[in-house]
Amino acid sequence: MTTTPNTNATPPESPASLTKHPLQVFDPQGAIPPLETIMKMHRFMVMVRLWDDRSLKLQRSGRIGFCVTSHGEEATQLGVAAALRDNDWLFPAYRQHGLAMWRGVSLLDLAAQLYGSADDRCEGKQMPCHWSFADKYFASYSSVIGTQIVHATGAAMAAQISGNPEQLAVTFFGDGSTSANDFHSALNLAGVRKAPALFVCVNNQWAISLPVEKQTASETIAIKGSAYGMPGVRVDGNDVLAVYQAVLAMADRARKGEGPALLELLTYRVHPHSSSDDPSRYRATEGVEAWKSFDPIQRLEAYLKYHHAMTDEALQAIWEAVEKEVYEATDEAYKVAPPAWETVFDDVYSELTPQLEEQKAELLQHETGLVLAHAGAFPL
Amino acid sequence: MTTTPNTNATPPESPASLTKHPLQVFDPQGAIPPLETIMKMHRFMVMVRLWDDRSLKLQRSGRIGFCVTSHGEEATQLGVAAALRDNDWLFPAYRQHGLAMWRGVSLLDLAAQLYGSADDRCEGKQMPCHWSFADKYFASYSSVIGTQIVHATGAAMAAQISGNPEQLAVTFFGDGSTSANDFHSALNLAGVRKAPALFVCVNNQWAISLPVEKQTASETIAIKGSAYGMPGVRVDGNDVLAVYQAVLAMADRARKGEGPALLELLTYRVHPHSSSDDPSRYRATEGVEAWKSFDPIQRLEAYLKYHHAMTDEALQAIWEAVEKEVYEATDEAYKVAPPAWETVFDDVYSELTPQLEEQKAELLQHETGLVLAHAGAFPL
Amino acid sequence: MIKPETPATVSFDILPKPIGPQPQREAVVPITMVQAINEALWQAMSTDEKVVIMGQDVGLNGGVFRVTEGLQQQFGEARVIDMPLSETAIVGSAVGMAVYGLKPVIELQFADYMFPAFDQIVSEVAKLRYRSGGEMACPMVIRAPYGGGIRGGGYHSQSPEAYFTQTPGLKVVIPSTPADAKGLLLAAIQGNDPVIFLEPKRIYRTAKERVTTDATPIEIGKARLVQEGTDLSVFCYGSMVEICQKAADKLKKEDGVSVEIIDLRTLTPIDETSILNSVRKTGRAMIVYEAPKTCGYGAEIAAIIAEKAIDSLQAPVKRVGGFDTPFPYTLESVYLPHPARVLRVMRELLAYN
Amino acid sequence: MIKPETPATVSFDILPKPIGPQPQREAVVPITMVQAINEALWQAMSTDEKVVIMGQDVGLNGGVFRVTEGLQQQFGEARVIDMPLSETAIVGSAVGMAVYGLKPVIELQFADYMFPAFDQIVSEVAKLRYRSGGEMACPMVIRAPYGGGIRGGGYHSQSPEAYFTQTPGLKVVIPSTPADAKGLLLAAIQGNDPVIFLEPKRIYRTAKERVTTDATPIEIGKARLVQEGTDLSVFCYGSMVEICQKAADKLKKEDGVSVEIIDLRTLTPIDETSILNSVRKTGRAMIVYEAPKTCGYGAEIAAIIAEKAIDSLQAPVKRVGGFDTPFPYTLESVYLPHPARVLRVMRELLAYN
Ligand SMILES: Cc1ncc(C[n+]2csc(CCOP(=O)(O)OP(=O)(O)O)c2C)c(N)n1
Ligand SMILES: Cc1ncc(C[n+]2csc(CCOP(=O)(O)OP(=O)(O)O)c2C)c(N)n1
Ligand SMILES: [Mg+2]
Ligand SMILES: [Mg+2]
Repeated sequence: MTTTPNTNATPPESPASLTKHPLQVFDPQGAIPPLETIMKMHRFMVMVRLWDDRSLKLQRSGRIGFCVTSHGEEATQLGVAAALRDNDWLFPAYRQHGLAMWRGVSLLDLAAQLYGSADDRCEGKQMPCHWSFADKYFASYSSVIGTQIVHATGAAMAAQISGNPEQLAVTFFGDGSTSANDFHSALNLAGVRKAPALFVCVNNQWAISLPVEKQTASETIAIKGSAYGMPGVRVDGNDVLAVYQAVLAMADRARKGEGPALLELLTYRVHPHSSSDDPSRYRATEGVEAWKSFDPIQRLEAYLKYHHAMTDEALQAIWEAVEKEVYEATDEAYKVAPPAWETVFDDVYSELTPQLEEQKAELLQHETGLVLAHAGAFPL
Repeated sequence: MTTTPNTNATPPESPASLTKHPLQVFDPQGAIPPLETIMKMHRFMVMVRLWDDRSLKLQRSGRIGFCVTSHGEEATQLGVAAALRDNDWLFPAYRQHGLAMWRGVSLLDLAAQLYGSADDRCEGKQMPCHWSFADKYFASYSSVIGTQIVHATGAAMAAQISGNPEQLAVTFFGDGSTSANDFHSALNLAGVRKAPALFVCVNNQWAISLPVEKQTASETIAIKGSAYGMPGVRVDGNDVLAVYQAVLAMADRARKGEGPALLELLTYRVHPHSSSDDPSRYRATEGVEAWKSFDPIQRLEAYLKYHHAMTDEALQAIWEAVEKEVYEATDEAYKVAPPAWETVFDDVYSELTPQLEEQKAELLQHETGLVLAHAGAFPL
Repeated sequence: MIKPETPATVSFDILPKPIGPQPQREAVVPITMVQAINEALWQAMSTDEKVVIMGQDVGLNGGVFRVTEGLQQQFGEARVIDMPLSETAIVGSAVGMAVYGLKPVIELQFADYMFPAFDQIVSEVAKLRYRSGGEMACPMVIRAPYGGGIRGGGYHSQSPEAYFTQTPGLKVVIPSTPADAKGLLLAAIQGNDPVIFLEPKRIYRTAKERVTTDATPIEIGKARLVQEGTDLSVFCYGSMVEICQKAADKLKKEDGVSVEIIDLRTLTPIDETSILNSVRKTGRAMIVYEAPKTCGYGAEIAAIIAEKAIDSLQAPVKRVGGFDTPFPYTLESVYLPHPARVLRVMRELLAYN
Repeated sequence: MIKPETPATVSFDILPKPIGPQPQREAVVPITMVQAINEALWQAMSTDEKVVIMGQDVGLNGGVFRVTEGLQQQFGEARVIDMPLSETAIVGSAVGMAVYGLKPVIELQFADYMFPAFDQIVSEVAKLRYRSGGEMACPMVIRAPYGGGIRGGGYHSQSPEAYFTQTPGLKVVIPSTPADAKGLLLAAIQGNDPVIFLEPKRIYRTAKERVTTDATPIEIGKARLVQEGTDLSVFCYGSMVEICQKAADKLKKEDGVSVEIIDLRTLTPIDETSILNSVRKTGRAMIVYEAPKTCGYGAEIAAIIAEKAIDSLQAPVKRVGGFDTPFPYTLESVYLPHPARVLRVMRELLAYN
């Protein structure tokens, strides 16, 4: 209670002390996926990394108001993505764009969302990084921590009810989100119904400024599964093949009707929480540096090189090609204008109500000539 | 998923199968409390039983609109009551009047609340059995399942902050309530803060018509403690000395600053959920009969007789004396008129707002002559 | 912008099918609101196998008010689901079900217990379509018995409609008769938007009327003219309709005055046309509702009149609501608008010059 | 009825004490609303050791808007508590703390995140005093930044005041200047009732003014006259005050018309007297707020005027609100009432005959 303000200077769990035996599969004897898949994972991990770097630059230069990045958490996205089927429903939070990329969402679509332009598939209704792509079974995330978790339970129950119990619903959330009401509701209900759902907790050890040990006193996140009658699996979240393995195993189980699982992917939030955050206020840099040396892309590349699957030059070429793609898409999408004013009334309901008709008519009649303030950064 | 409607005909856990080793202390070698305390527990368990019988009769005869009873769950109340200190805060639900009795709340006060009369310390603002007695550290329960659990965490944190870490906050809730948002929030926060709180789950195996195994898939309720970094203790809730022991142990721990605990008191809801419920719609009578033979009062009386602490006649005398008390109080309190109309405006705020002043003046000016509909039973 | 087609996600092979035909009844025999709602649910489930019922005690127990009686026996546990004690779980999982393609019809045990699900309702159900630019949506119906008059005290009697009418993305419907309950519920289930469907439990079984046996929906967005009148317009809904009728009857008898009563019935969208036409005709308006007066739904009706029909007004717009207090137990009949109070205010309005 | 005395439950031996004196500043140097609120918190904590601050990231991080900057360093972790990510836990535990005798001052990170705590706020905080017949109470302050104008999209921009103004048992306060923010917050913390204290984040740092250095509370329940006028009354609050001032300035300059602007400031209890006096003087009234128009707080003001000042009205009562949509991202400046829209409606009202 009366600890001094600086107790959290050391990161709660440094890479050297991954003691609670998380699953790891960087062993060529293991049933790892084909090299082709691993290469694809790698490419998309690089894409996420470069996308995030680019987003931050766009934010710093004022082209977009806000972004969230996932530096260091790429394996938690692509390891899961690769282990799922294409029609498994995803209920992500805001650091899971890697799954959209894997599923084939174009970088132009992603970029349009960052700008909230007329091409944005959310019609400029949501802030950057809150994308959704229904055709890719990539559901919409509000911003309200945790709500998506229980949506996943519902989708999984729906699959069961509709005679498709092999179709999973997979949701993502952070360590902080495990404190939310909806985490509890979701896992409890899924446990009772044996719903084909996977609950993926990306434990990056921080919720903005709160370290995970002030978030919950439970020994691990994984152990929380027992409260809901489901297995809890703790995985090295910077080991993309471990993530892949663990998801595959739990997915298999769920598809067979054996019920849901909780996966804890242990990683670290290397970047600030978002473009608005300043971590120097609340954490020391040691932890960050330690985890940087535990980088999931570097580890995967070391593996690929060790097994002579890739050379430094080939890797370099991938980074360059992807970077070009990212820049082209974000530059191209920037040219698109914002949505027309009257679209502000669309999609409240399936049709306009009389009240909305009236408000729309008033806007169109009186206010087309106005020049309104634009852009400006989200200050936090 | 496609089970037939009658799977819950057999009770989920019959007394014969109390297999998960709950704590039991009907053993004279154990550190049970002094005989005097046991006798007091017994007397109040009898009082709860007879109070409940009387309430049901008052409800059936139309004197009160509603009641909830705790037949068979008396040990969960008095076992806890006896193990606590008088200034430990209680945050009960609606089946814990035994604790109020133990703390010295008069039967007249309890009866006034049933009638919602002018003497009711809640001023007729709450439905029957939703009492509160701030002077006895017996907090007010709304009706909304689970909300009180997190209040207890707050009170325990307040004790800590205020330099009274030995003063506990003890909350009660049912098996059904463990699904509520507030259960999760409360235990998680208490775990993080090592707050001196005890979370007492009275697992009577039903939440209205829902049996506990459809409420949660967790193996026990006690195991849920691990999700919050606190011990979970499973106790035979019909064994008043076991309850006493377990609470004492966990209270001791909490007072020493070692943190909160979850206690699961396994019992059975012998009566209908409330005076409005008809269990024949959803459960067979076998379970009820089985648990009746496992009655906590009978078990305590058998113990007292076996150890020659009491005779049949002495026990008989207690039942008769208590019954007289109960009848006298409920008859006496019935004579009191309802609260004055204008009290409807009291205690919204610490003072009347201008809006309430106006509404009160209007009522007093215009409507004193009206004869309004009265009483009638709460239909569920 | 041309959007990618969302694939018909999957096949729907929903089990089990109904086990028997719907029970027959005589169309001429009046039925209660509970029966009418039960019938609407039965018919909706029979004609659309994607309709799923979820709630606490809705299965064998048939709901604490018996509204879902018999449905689980008929349609099976997969489609009539007894849920754990978490309104967040109920509403939140329904969002996922609706996204998947099912049509959830939720029963929350009391409207007072909508609050633990409030975030899911207001942040998710109401806004999913908007925030996804229309790519996703979660049409569903959230049913809950609301209002006082049954001695349920502060947590079994509240009228929370205004919390939802101020939330864009939700429709809010409150029937006041068995026939309306059936027709509006059918429309709500068939519609493409989320509907908060509040049922005045006080009149669940008190009033009976004839209700068509077939499944004809009643359009959402239209008020119902309860009785025509020329001297005063009264706007109300739910169990207050009957209270207003009683007051109007007395006024007719004793003062010979003709009151127009309009049951607003669908609170969102608002049927402004009916409201304004009536006020323009009578020149006097009052609104009766049982929620706390201040910032209740009646304020919106008064505001619309003040904004758009001020010239027609010959008197102030009056609201009769519950008091600005939590809902009391013993004194609930003092708290609730009763015919005498409504009558008094009617007379005040008519006397105004 | 004579009630038993509730014993002063326990001794309060709160640790740690402040570690240093409050930082001094020059009274003449204007400060921002963020600074003013920070100072109010600092002073409240210094004078009453039962005041405790709770919220997400309020400790070392000083809150995401830096409103609690420096407080944990000053008053310690026991009194400035970083809470887990559950608004239910924050508000619910504050109820227990208040029952125990402490005075919690909560920061919820955005008003949009009051919804996960909605049940605790509406069912518990608002009603504990009532339902216990006054034996218990939970005075506390729930602070939250609200409103748009910072490009925060649908879940960092909402204006939820009307959800709370219709909930008896709560007071609702919205300051529009640094000085008001300080004085009203001090009053809220000193008071005996729960207060929802919504802070217009859009003007957190944009406007500065001189604020007294001493801890003088401003009475809750009184509106503030922003500028006197004779031709039209404008009622507003929060960041809309400035918008209305801009429109009124232009109207003065271009049309020579004199507008009275009243900052409602405390939404519950309502200062009816100020509202009605102004309308009786000017004969024309409008309300400006950024929440969705329908069923927003402006409806109540319009209803009060329609109920009590109808004879003085020379024109309809107009509301300028946000649209009846969720809060958009890209088009937020189309959505929000802006001076030009306010000006147009002012002119419409003045032209009305
Ligand atoms: C209900 C709610 N409360 C607060 C916030 C503000 N907030 C946004 S992100 C965040 C931390 C989330 O932490 P975690 O779940 O661990 O995810 P991470 O950001 O680490 O990926 C908070 C508190 C919110 N969005 N929703
Ligand atoms: C939030 C909420 N939802 C639903 C209800 C209706 N309800 C009252 S008691 C109850 C069951 C409670 O079960 P449990 O927690 O096991 O307590 P028990 O009645 O068995 O003592 C329900 C669903 C309620 N009061 N509050
Ligand atoms: Mg995190
Ligand atoms: Mg129970």
